[in-house]
Amino acid sequence: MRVVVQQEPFDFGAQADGFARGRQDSGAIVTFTGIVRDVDGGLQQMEIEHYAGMTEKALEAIANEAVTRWSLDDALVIHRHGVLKTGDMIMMVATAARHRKDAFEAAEFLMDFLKSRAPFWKREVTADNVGWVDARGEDEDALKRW
Amino acid sequence: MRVVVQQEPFDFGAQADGFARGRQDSGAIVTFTGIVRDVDGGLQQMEIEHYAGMTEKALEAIANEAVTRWSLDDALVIHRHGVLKTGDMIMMVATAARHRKDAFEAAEFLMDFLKSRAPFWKREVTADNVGWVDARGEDEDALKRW
Amino acid sequence: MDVLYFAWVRERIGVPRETVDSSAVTVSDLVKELSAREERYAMAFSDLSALRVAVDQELSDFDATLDGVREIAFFPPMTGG
Amino acid sequence: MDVLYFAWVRERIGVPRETVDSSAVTVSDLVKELSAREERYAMAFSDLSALRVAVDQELSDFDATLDGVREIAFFPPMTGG
Repeated sequence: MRVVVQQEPFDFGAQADGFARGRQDSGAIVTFTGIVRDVDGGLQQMEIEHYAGMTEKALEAIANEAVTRWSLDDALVIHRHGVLKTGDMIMMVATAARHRKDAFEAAEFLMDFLKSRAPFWKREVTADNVGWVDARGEDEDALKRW
Repeated sequence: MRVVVQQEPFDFGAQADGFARGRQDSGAIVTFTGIVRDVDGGLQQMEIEHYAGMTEKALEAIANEAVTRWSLDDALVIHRHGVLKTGDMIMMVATAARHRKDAFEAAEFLMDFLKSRAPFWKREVTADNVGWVDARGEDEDALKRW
Repeated sequence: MDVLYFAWVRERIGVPRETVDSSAVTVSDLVKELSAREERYAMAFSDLSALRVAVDQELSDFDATLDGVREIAFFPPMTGG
Repeated sequence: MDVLYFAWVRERIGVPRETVDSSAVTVSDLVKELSAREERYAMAFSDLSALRVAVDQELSDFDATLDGVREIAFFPPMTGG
């Protein structure tokens, strides 16, 4: 299991390939990647603030919970902070399991908790507006299914 | 949307990266990769037979159905046939959507249908046995949720 | 009409593909006709619940009619992915 | 005790972190104490339902006691991923 919090871009292809390669017992690998989307008015940049002392601990707790609840052979979480542009990759998770059901469910669980329980805050800057992204009610609701 | 059926290995990292890179409107990318697992007795090789005339059409129909049922910006399906070894990647799907729920559900839908409705048959060769892989009841059951 | 066989159906029947002259109306009729011809067909078709059929390269069922059909395929449940 | 603020809570209060001397028993007590001190705190803490709190770097709630606590953080609902 590996959790990485960093300002620098990460190489999604290399990370995904490195995570999947050489496994003998995991039949199923799922990855999720979050990308900065453009917004109405044209996104100039997205700024991601985080709680440096807490972020890794929170992500590790979420990943540990996933490994406890599903039959996972491995899990990976990478999350960036700092200034990002449209099309930049914000984060990724990857899960490896014997069967696809565990790999899919654990990846969705990681995403649901990472959205609402890891200390990151997004701010969007457009030509005529700067604003913190509001938490979506459906993200909070998504936690209830687990 | 792209569907590829081939005997040659594919480069998962490059395919995943190429699929995700440069998107401006898709916030969520999900990939699934299937890997040849070892079996009791030690897998010497896995042979995947397919129905050449029908395979691409069947996969395209499944991918089209996914694009119709979810808000997808893009979908990718790659499936190999021929002789594979333990640890080789058999196939991958990728989905791109505005939000993660669509990307996850569509990827699971693609996998569920591809397992039981695309004309591939796996045969496992171990030191003392050669046998066709049985379809799993739970794979057929998985179709019912869609 | 071309008849194709895959996986263990192919192994039991012994050929991957053959051309069959038949006046069968439905897939079921064709199965009965072939099964009556030779033991290897009867063996392959002994449990239809374990078989799937494609008509002109689309999944179909044993009640499908063969009118105008050019290609029919028999195989076990698929195991892709 | 160190008190940290993130996102718009930080912007309203004007500092990312400060050391606070307080005899507050719970997080709620601390919020009331700070809100009484200056308008910028009252503004930031005006709607507690829009706020989350972490105590010693773990998510907690406003009823949590502050006995032995070294670090407390206030922030809006998280928006990672």
